[in-house]
Amino acid sequence: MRNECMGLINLNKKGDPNIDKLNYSRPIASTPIGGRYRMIDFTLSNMVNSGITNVGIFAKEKYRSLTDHIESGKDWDLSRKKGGLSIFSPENTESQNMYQYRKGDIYNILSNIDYIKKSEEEYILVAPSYMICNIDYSEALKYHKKSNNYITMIYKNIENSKTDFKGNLTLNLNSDNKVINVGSNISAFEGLDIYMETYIMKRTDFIDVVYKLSNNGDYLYLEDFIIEEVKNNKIGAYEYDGYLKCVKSVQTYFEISKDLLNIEIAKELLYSDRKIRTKEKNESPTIYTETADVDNSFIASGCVIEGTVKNSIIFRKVHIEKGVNIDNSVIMQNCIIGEGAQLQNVIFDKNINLTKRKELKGDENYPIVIEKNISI
Amino acid sequence: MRNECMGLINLNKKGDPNIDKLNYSRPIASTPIGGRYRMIDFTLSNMVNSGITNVGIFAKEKYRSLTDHIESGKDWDLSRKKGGLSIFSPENTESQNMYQYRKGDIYNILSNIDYIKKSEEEYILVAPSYMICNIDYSEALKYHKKSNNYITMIYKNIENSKTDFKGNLTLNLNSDNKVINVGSNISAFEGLDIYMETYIMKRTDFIDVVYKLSNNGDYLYLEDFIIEEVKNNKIGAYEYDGYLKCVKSVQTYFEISKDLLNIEIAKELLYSDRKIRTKEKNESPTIYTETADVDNSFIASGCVIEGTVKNSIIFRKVHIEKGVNIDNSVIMQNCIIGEGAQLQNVIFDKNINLTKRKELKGDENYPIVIEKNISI
Amino acid sequence: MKKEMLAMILAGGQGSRLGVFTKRIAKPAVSFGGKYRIIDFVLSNCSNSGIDTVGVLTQYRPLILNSHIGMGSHWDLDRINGGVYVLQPYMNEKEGNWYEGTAHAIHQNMNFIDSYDPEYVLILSGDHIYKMDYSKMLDYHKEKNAKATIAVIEVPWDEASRFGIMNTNKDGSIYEFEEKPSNPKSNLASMGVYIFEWKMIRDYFIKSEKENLNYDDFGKDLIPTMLQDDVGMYAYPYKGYWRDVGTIQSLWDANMDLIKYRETLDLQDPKWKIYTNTMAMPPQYVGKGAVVNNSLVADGCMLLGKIESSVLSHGVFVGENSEIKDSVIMPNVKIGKNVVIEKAMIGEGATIEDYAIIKNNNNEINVVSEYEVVKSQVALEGGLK
Amino acid sequence: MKKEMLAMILAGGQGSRLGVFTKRIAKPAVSFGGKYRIIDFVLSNCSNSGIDTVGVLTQYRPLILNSHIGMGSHWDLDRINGGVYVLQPYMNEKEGNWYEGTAHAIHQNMNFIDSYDPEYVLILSGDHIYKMDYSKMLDYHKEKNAKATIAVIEVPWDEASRFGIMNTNKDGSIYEFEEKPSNPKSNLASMGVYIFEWKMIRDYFIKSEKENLNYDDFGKDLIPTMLQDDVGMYAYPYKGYWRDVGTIQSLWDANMDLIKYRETLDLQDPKWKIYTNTMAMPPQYVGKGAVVNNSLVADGCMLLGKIESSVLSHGVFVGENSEIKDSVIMPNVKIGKNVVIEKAMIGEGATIEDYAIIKNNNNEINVVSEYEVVKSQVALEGGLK
Repeated sequence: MRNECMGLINLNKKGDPNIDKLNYSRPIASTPIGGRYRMIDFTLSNMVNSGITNVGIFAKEKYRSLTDHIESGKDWDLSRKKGGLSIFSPENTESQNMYQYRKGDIYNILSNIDYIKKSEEEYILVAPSYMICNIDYSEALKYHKKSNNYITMIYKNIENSKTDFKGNLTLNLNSDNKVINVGSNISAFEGLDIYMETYIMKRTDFIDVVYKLSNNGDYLYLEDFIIEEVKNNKIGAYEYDGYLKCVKSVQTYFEISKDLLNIEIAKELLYSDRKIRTKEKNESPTIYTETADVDNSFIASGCVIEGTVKNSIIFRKVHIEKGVNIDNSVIMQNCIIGEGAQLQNVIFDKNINLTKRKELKGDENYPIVIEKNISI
Repeated sequence: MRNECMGLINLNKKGDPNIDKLNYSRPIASTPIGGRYRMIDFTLSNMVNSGITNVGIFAKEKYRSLTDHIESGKDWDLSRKKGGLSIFSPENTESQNMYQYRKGDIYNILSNIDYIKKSEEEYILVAPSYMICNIDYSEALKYHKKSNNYITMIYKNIENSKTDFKGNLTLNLNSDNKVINVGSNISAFEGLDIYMETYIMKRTDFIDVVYKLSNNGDYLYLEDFIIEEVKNNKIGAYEYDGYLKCVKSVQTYFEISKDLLNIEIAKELLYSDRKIRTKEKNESPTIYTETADVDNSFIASGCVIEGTVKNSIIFRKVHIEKGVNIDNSVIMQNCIIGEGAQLQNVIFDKNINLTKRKELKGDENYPIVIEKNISI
Repeated sequence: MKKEMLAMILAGGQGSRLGVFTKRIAKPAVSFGGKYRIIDFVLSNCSNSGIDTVGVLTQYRPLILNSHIGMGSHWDLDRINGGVYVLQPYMNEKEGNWYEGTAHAIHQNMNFIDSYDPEYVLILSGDHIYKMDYSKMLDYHKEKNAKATIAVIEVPWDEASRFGIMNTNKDGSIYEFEEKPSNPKSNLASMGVYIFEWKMIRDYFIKSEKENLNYDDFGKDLIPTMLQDDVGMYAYPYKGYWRDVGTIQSLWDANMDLIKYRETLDLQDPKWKIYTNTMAMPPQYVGKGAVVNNSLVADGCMLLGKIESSVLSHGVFVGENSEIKDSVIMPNVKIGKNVVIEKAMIGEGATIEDYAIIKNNNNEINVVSEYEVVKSQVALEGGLK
Repeated sequence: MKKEMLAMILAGGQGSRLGVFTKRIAKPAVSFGGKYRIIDFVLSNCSNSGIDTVGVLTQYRPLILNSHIGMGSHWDLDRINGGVYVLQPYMNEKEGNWYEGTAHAIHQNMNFIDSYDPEYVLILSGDHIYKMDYSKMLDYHKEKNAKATIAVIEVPWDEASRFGIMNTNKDGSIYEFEEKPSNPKSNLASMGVYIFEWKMIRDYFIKSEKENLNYDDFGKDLIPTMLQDDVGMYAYPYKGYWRDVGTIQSLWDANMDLIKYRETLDLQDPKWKIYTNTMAMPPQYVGKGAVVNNSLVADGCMLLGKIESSVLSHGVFVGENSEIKDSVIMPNVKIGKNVVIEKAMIGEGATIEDYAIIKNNNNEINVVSEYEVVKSQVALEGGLK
């Protein structure tokens, strides 16, 4: 009944991913996705749905949108007396000046190590915010406990790895599912085992690693350490076989938006019993007028739909006026799409006011991204 | 019934006050005071008790302790759907890079001006965190509305101004209580009108001022503008006549700690119907053993008192062992004072572990301050 | 902790005229408008009017109402001094008393009200759909120096005989109250919204108790008595949308009203939000070949069929080739393929199997109970059950 | 939403043996230990044991209990799925039923329990002071493959005849239950803490309803029946501090126990915190010339007199030259100057005027009601009122 694993969402990773204009003023973790979510909702909900009730988010910068989104953690049932949700950042720490010359997640974690030390869970699960899936980590934890691994890395076998997950880390496994080495997907082979940048280890081991690394200065990032540590044969791997998308570019963002319109993927990701939770906003239901014509689209609440929407994702409180044609696009919160506008292959960030009869058209593989808060 | 004034607590003021070691890792606003409070609790509670339900805190740096303390604002009844509590800081803003070369509160406020713009209250009250008092701002607001002042500054007439409020701003008033000029208390005269750095104006006027000043670059700090604006004869003053202490040095901190032991001052500040609220911690009641000997002291909950305590303030969860003698001191949260220790005129920050039979003695006017988290 | 005015919401009734929809839950907890429950409207009105202390009086199957309201945080009513309290009947040292009527329910909770020492008490019904700023009504009450103020709305003259009608003097004071008069002298109908001076009504309760007067109902007992005593009772004229949703027909009507974009009750007005206890649901998905027109659709719906002039609540699934028209589909209803539904209200969690047909030819409203399973090909004929 | 085990706390009784302290409030809501209410102990035990769904059954003056518990956030029990619910009697379509006994109260809330589809139900009393990890009891229950497990505690043999005594076999199974036996065969007393398989007890309720068996009480009806039916009932031995505080004497005793620093119940143990709905109060002030020894003092007290071996709750004022000894002072009591109080319990909000003397010579506990005013120089003699 009581919990044995804490969660750590690491937003301070090496090689910060970036979705173009969408990440000018927000980290990838709080990028809106899927009509009403932010990216981090997936990892956060996966943790909660796996019975984790103590989650630390280690942020990097521009995290105002993140704290606004998460608030007390209540919408994820993480507003607790014991455990619950904590957000840490390099700036927002008591010892901010102490390690200011050191970049890397290790020093961010070190600055807030007390939080991890005073937690009581036996294990810690570390995950990023941009690996979008609906996973039951408790199965991975069971596997970890049974296997006696020092660290268990979670991966997925990808059939089309020549085209998908380009540049991601791959695991080289032996027949025991021990990790022999870690490589990169250079798009040369199919069927690779893609590392989900998610791992489980003992909390006390984790603390030891952070201390050791920051003292020795061998690595700045935890992941670098793990990749080296593989050689000692103590690291195993757990296979996940559900839907997975690594969202860290405009292309992958656009791809997952299309994937969601596949009803089977939507059911697995969003309509599952393992609910993806997000900040509740209390919008009214969406109104479809007489002239509305919607096909194969996700529509969030609070919208007014008077025009035509196909193969698109429409966020909360969007007004689509008469005569509008939207195809293959993503329109975020609070946009107003003026009468007669024609949109294809575009991604609109929040609060865009598109005046009447405008036309914007991107390519299927290179959608146009429009930054938030502007009028066109 | 609905609210007409919002509150702004400005922690980003010119000439940052500093209480020595107590402010190494926290701003003055979150300095522990009075056994269970933080400095900012006074301004915050005064606002709430005056019917203000929309409060913005404009922080500067090292504000981790502040966000930890305030959380969602629930303990001040400020966890609301509409209004409630918001914390802003130069780092924690979406447009953090935009005004990075400009210091001063104006740019911090400008970066978050949307918050003030979308508020609906007619007036705004701006106050600092270090003017400790229990004041009903709604009386000042009534006065402001009646007087038709452009700005109403709040002040207190100080009898012993040669010794108290050294260096504070003073108001030069005419018989109409209009402000003719602003000066400084150079400790040469008694009976000065000390400016409480608290003022009221229309919210829309405030926004105009912030826009104008940041565009012109005339001033970096709002207070500088007001001091100049006085010349235009549109600024009036409201007199407060309760207890007041401007806490911005070790001496004034020590003075207010002694003041609190004056039962009349304690009643006015802490035992009033206008309650000072703080973060609730759910400690057990305090245990006084057979050997306890306490006189003229404030003791918070969760303590164990086995020794002698005179003229002192003891924060939560302090353990005072047998044979200890504490006189004229402030001992903050979680300290352990080992058997037989002798303490006089000291200020202990949090989590100090004093081993057995130690002796520390400061002067009545120059108390010894010991920084937190150490073992002696 | 002194309060100027607190609100007491009468949410007690079973609402038997709502038939199958109130088997498990009290009337004010019935689903409405896609994502709301009926009581959300008065609760939101209270919150938007600046009232921070609310008692909700109920005694019929309160579990869902209780968990819906919780601590009131969804309505911004989770307050350190004040907040929202569900008040059920309880036992004192001698006995337990069920609520015998609207006034009796308030009377039983005198201790609760006294603990806030209010000047005024606002009495509300939990089953009306409207937006109203009660603080303006209080201003009116004070301006008139009234002891009692009753909100009234003009109804069409030919419908006036279905309402409680207030006959007023030119200054707004009420000289007569007629319950469903056959020859109405005015068309000002009582909305069941009262402001009373607490001290006055408290005295009536004490008198009632002492002298066994059984002032149990506001409309039947207390208001006529006050009129007789000439306490100073005024009518506060309200203009705007207002509906009593106490019957199947009126509940259906009010749902249909919402479809008319911004013509009746604007649910999207940011200045007067209707709050509710939101369910965490994914966005709605409108599938390939689906058609949605003239409808209100809540989160979590997955629509593969044809929807016209209907209200679809959260978590509704509509299968391929199904056609839904002029209907209210309550939360979490599962509708299979090739189903036909016309002019119906389908209760929470019902299942309509493939090829089922729910329609009739006499223009009555078809009703399916909560959690009912309607089998394939089974047509429910005959309207109201 | 499936739950492995939920807890139902019986908090219904008036607790008439607590006399003046339960005039306004139910027994579990009575002030205890300086800042707590009695029910805080079981609620904290639930929270600390990882139980996240709790029903609190009550029907006697529930207002204070209700507002004390709120949404349970103080006990970390405000949860999206689950949480704490105060369950009062309600009306169904046919009738309203007051709770007729412990088992009947659970029976009336079958729908609530069913909605969580639990494997096990933990039944608790709201008026016991102890710390217990119920998850360990559940482990024991599973290990024994039991259908019912009853927590027992060893009591002194000479007191055993005052308790419900469980006679067990070597494997812990119970073969006999004797209520207050004159010749006890064992000293294992029931703590009133039961784990049942929900399916089994549910079947008993349905049978009771169908066959009019009136299984209304656990101790009198259901447990003897289960023993007869040989369902598989085990005793779970508990060691540690445990007190029933159902009488004035036991309430005073348990308060006095707390004074003994870390000898009985450690209220400061960070691993098993006792949570409560904390009042916002200033720190306690011990004035010039005041003396405080051997006592437990809560926030907001202002002490100018002499306090010895007493429990002082939040917001208590003690004037100069007053002497308080061996007493329990409940919240917000105002004690004037030159007062003498010995071996007393003073109810919430009472006022003791200057020069009043509250003591007696026959070593009985003096009692002052909530909000009572004790006048100057008036000695209350004779103990229990």
